[in-house]
Amino acid sequence: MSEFIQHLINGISAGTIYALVALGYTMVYGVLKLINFAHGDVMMVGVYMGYATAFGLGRQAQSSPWGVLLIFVVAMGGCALMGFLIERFAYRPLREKPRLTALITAIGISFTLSYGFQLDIGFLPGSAPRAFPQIIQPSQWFTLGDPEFPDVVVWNWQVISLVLAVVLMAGLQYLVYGTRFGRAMRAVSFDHRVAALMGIPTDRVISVTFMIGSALAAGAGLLYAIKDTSVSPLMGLYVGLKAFVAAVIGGIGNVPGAMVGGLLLGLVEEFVVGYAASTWRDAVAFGFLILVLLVRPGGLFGRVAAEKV
Amino acid sequence: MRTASAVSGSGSPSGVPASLRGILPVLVAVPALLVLDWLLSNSPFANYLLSIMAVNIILAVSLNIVNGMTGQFSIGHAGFMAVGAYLAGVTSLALKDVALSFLPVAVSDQVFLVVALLVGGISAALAGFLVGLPSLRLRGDYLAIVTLGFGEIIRVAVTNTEAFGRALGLSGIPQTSSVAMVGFWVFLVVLVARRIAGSSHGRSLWAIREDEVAAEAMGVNTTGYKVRAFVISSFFAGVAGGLFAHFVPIINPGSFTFVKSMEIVVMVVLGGLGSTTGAIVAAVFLTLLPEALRSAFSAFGSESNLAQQVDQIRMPVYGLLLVVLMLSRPQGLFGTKELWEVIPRWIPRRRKGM
Amino acid sequence: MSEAQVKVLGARQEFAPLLTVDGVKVSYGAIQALKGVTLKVGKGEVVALIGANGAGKTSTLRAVSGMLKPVGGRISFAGEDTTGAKAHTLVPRGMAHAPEGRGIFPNLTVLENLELGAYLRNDADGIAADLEKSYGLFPKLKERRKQLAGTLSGGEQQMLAIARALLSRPKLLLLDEPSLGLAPQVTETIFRNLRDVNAAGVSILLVEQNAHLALNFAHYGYVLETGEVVMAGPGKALLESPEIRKAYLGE
Amino acid sequence: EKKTQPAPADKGGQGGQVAQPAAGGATPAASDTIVLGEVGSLTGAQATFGVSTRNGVDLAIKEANAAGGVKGKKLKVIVYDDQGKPEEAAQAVTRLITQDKVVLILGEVASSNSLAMAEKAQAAGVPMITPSSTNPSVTEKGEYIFRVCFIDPFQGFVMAKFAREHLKADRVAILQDNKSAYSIGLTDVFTQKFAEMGGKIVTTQSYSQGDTNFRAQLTAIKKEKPQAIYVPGYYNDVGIIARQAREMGVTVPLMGGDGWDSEKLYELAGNALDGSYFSNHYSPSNPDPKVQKFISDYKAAYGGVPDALAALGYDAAKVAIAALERAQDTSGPAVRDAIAQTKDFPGVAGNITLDQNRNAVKSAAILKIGNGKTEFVTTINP
Amino acid sequence: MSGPLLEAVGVSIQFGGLKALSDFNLAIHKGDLQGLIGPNGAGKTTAFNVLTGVYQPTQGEVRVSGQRVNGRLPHQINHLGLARTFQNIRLFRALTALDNVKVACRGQAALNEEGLGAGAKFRGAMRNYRDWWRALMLTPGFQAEERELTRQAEHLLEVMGLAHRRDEEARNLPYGEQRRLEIARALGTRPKVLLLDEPAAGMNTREKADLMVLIRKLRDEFDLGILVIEHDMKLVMGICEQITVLDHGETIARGAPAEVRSDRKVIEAYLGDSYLESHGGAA
Ligand SMILES: Nc1ncnc2c1ncn2[C@@H]1O[C@H](COP(=O)(O)OP(=O)(O)OP(=O)(O)O)[C@@H](O)[C@H]1O
Ligand SMILES: Nc1ncnc2c1ncn2[C@@H]1O[C@H](COP(=O)(O)OP(=O)(O)OP(=O)(O)O)[C@@H](O)[C@H]1O
Ligand SMILES: CC(C)C[C@H](N)C(=O)O
Ligand SMILES: [Mg+2]
Ligand SMILES: [Mg+2]
Repeated sequence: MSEFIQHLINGISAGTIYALVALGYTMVYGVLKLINFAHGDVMMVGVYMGYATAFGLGRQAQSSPWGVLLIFVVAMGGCALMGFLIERFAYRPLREKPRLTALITAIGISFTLSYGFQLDIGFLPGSAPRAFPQIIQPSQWFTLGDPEFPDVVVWNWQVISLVLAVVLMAGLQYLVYGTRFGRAMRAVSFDHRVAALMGIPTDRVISVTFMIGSALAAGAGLLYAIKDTSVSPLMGLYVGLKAFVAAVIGGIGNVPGAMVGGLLLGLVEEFVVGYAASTWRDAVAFGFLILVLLVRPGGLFGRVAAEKV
Repeated sequence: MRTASAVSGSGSPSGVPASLRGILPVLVAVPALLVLDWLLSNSPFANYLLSIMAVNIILAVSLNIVNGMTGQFSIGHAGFMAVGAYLAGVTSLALKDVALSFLPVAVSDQVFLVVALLVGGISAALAGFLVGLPSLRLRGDYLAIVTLGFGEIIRVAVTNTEAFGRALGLSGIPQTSSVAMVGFWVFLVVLVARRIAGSSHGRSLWAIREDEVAAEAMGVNTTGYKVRAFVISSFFAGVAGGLFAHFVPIINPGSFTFVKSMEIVVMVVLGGLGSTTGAIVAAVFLTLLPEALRSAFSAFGSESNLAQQVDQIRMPVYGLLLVVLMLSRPQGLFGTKELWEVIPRWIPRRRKGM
Repeated sequence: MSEAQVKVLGARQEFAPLLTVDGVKVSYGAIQALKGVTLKVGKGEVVALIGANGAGKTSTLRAVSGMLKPVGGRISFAGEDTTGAKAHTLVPRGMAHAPEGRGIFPNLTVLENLELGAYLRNDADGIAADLEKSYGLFPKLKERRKQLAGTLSGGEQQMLAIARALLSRPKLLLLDEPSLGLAPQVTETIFRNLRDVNAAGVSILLVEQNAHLALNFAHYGYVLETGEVVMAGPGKALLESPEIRKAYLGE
Repeated sequence: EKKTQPAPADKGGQGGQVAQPAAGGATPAASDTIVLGEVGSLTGAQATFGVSTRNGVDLAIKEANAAGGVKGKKLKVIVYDDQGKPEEAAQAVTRLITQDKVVLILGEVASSNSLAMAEKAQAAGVPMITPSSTNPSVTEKGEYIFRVCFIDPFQGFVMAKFAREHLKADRVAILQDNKSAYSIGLTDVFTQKFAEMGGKIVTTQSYSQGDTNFRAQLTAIKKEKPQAIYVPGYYNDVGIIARQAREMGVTVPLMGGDGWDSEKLYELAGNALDGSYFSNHYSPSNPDPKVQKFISDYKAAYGGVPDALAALGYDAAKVAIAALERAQDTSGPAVRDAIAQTKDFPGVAGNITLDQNRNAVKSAAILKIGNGKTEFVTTINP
Repeated sequence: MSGPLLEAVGVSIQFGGLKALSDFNLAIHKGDLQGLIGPNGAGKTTAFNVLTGVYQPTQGEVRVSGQRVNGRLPHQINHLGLARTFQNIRLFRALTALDNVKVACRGQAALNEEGLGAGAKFRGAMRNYRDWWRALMLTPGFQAEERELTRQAEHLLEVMGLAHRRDEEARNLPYGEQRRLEIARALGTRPKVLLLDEPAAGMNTREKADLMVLIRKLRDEFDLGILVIEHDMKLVMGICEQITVLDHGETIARGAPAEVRSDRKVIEAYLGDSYLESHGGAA
């Protein structure tokens, strides 16, 4: 039983991260209909920014509340800027072009970042993974069984991540559906030319969306690095893919969908490993995705665009 | 998109009798390939590079049938390639010690190679059918992610199969592929792609790409055509995988990841969606690019420590080049057109019939 | 340049200037859609733009509303030079454009579409009042305000597009074939309502295939042919011109 | 019908003849330099392996050149990246042989890639030495293929024996990297040997390299209450595994193989690995002056303590240089014969004697981790 | 005269709570020229969609050439002889005008073997494989057939006055020509019944007049039954022999133009009171 509970906790904790990364994915997709393949890599760069900041702060300062805040601000701000630049120079010129072309530049950016960060020239970190500092001092938030060697542990950062994810999701949901800016985002996503006729500054809306998405990626990446204690140039590739799957399961473009998709994916993976065959984890994860899509072609929460003939 | 009417265009301007037009390319290509093979027999590196390039061309041209012509966005092509590679590989390993006594060893080897390739191709086609069928309910990016998922599932399945050597992969597959053989399959896939394009089948695929509802209303069996596009495309991906297995000394699951699938998609888009020649040119270009960067960078020499790292730089540079290329030619090299429509004077019109 | 070739029929009623389009050229790649269009719309004036398919009517509206960047010529609106200005910067200055193809947001509800029309406005009460007004103009929309706009019938979508444009409280309303696909009764209603809109001081630049309807409705009309204005004059005068009757009214 | 297959030796002989003009047919530059080739994964998931090896090789070559080169000629190494993919490795090695006309090839680390290279090198009759590929099948490709490390069956046996005899463990769990042939190979050997010695494998769990979340596997392992966990993976994964294991209250020692060896392991794991063991080719704490000199030279040139891959890269290059010194000329067969004669060669990762299967017969060191350092525990001989 | 080519019996369809079409009945015979009118949102396009298999009726039955087609796919229904155009033009935008029509054209062999039975299905499948093979081998027969298709398509372009646009991409055609190209494309499928959804939308008065002539000509030349949706009363009243009026999915009137025009319900729901005054005289 305790084992089951532990798996449940693990699954939620892993799913939280998928969900957080998926939120940014879904948001950018929602507005641009662009599978931003570089999203995971932007996240990776954000984590390195946080890493460098923590390094600069030193052991003491990095785990003080202000230190943590600074790390998050630097990483998220840096990524927002990077997201802005990527959108401005790699995606915007292609906005009127077939959607696939922007996908290719996204892949190009993804390659550039993930391979570029493997170099050990100048400030680049090199291919070896690095231990990410414990900026949130781990403490047991909840235990079950023998307090010395507990059967089940819930750590403080797991709780923090989950709360943060839920808050962010709610915030995003409100942003998209409850604010004027959100309405503008949705209008831009359907037709940015007509949106401009409503007085919506489309370029700015898209830039801001990208910046929010990238900042979210950085934040998610930091929580991810705290959770799994390391950072490496290829981390974006794997997490990005999983987050994308999570977003699609939930219905891509849909904010609560990303959250639910992330959690589901985390749980499915956890339980496959725990109770079935760990070697089949990725296959089952994708199988689950396919199953969901066959039953609901627009994802769990998505609706297939109404097409009137 | 003038290509469809090109073949069927009125009459036969080339002066080749109608009865010969079907077979003529084969009559030209086969001897040409044999000569090429003979010319290159002493340069293994050129052989290897050409083979890799050819496999990429087959992959790009075949993916183009689904992505470019039919407008269905598939990004799991490496999975079908894997199916072909492994099944062809296993077949060849099983037939390794057998020979057809009435044939010279070299010829008998080639016969078995073709058998293995067909096994690989047909298995991949079957996989394509299985993927295509349920996926057809899905549109656009949802279809894409499902194909990607199927690709990954195939990879995991291979990784977990003892008979496929698990993570180590299969080695010892007879290296019987040759420039002539890969060249022949390149020729075949191009021929098939072009002839589909020149027939009512090609037009039906394009119609689906342009507007599925209208295509259906105009009597196009969209489901059927989409499945067929998938099947044909995966067949050739399987053959490409089979060929791959017969000149790369070892195949393992690491060669068939979604990154490989993405590379193929990049070739197709860079060449121009729907353009067969575009896919070819892009495949050639993107295969040679890393090698060219390598040559360029090794010109720095290898004395300093920095120069030693130079080979690492080519991958980020490759990524940046993709961005630059796409920004400068967003519609792909040739758009949806073919080489001879873009550069009309290069190639006389009659080549269109191919 | 084209000025010289324009055949003008009759004198124009005086209005204070609002929009001036002067020798505007527009290209789509190699295709030159407008070869130098010159026209004016006054404050409170209704101007109709008629012409055959592909004459460049839509392109003219797009250039005016900032959806397209002209490659030549000048446009000024409400006293400012707006040549090449971005579309969203023109809306606060009083421009509203109900584009060809309607441009409704299919996955938003009817209400959300309407609210987007008032995107730049902050007066909640005023918006609410205007919403009611639009529902008054188009009762169908009220019935369906919770429905996704993409599933509306063609005519309903057209009503939505016009109502949405009006919600920004424009000085100048650009309408691209508002009667397209509408039942005769609805067309009639719409034009009656547009009359009211105009009476409230909104200028209208109207593109219509139904020349009869448009010229009857407009104070002044321009005839566009292959990217150039070839004829101009008061609506009634154009209606009576034998050339127009032959070319556009099929008589 | 059975095909009369050419005997492997016969095949190699042909290859040798083909290769001769390549190796001997000196390009102008070749008159005063001898060109060697190296292939490694400088990018991709296993980039650190390639980078370490390259540094080790580089160091050896620099030393040799400083000492006057080989037979008065300077040595030069051309290094190509294979991104960790076998087809790229095959392509790179083909390029080295036919374009760059190298006389000898060093690499790869990962056995899958070495296998791909070995096939090409063998066919062309160009000798190849892999520093650290431990899968037995690599050198089985033919008589041009050598290695300067031990093989997996030995390494797996060593750890099984250690677990049984030294740790007195009856119940061991395994956490293997399903994407790595190396990891699977060790798992298989360990499983078999450990059972033969009377132990019980309580569960075998898998992950894929590059994963960073191992909590599911660890929860499943924890349930079985093993006395030790065998984790034959690469250091970058192991470091994280160790941390998460401790975090989840799994306190038993972990055991691993040479894939653990990297300075980065201790950085990643913190002190989570204290009290864990792994088998390795060498121990940096070995007081042998030759080893200590290597370590300090390496530190000076590249920073950081060299790991086993750097040491083996260094050794492989040294063996190659010595063989080139001995060989009559730089033709494939001559160099091959010279390499084959390697006997009691004093490498930093142990003395190297190549057996008739072209494998190094070496003992394995068992190292214990404590406080971010390794401590030599014992040597287990073949 | 034989039975109707197209028949709807008691057809209803519902979207969520909205009854878009209820108890809809219709019969089109060879040579018929009928109109379908009604206010916006009355369900006219929906009726087309149900007839052509885009939507499945929740009740009732649709028959094409005497065969029940409920549950059939649009392309199967099309093969039975029913073709349509779309209210929002749906051409294959990147294809040339000629290719647009050629997509719809099928060889004689294909036409001969159509039906819904298992046998026909099997024969169809076999023919399809043979077709692929012939295309891949570029057999003389295939080449001849392609030439024949081209000729057919060219002929249709000519009939629709689009011959000069043969090699133009559809998206570059002016609106009115796009509408006509849609008709040409529909004719390519060799229909027995043609459904036109607002063919005159976006045309000016003169073009509409030309279109009226054209529609009549098509009916006669191709022996078609035609059903037109149109809001232009001049056109509908001018060419249709029978008109069905829908409102809120219900059929509120049916009859000759003169009857429908003076039907109180139709005037209330659709034409508007002023219609009689302004248009009454004209028609
Ligand atoms: N996006 C475009 N790309 C290329 N050419 C275009 C585009 N839009 C319009 N054109 C061309 O520009 C010319 C003018 O088109 P425009 O749409 O302005 O005409 P219009 O008068 O509005 O015609 P219609 O009555 O058909 O709406 C036409 O020849 C048309 O083919
Ligand atoms: N797919 C759908 N989902 C929901 N409602 C739909 C759908 N298709 C049509 N409707 C509704 O059914 C009603 C009838 O629509 P339809 O398009 O048939 O009208 P119409 O008679 O063609 O009108 P118009 O003359 O304006 O084109 C409309 O109210 C429309 O909103
Ligand atoms: C880095 C090493 C652990 C590599 C391993 N010996 C192999 O053969 O793959
Ligand atoms: Mg227009
Ligand atoms: Mg309609």
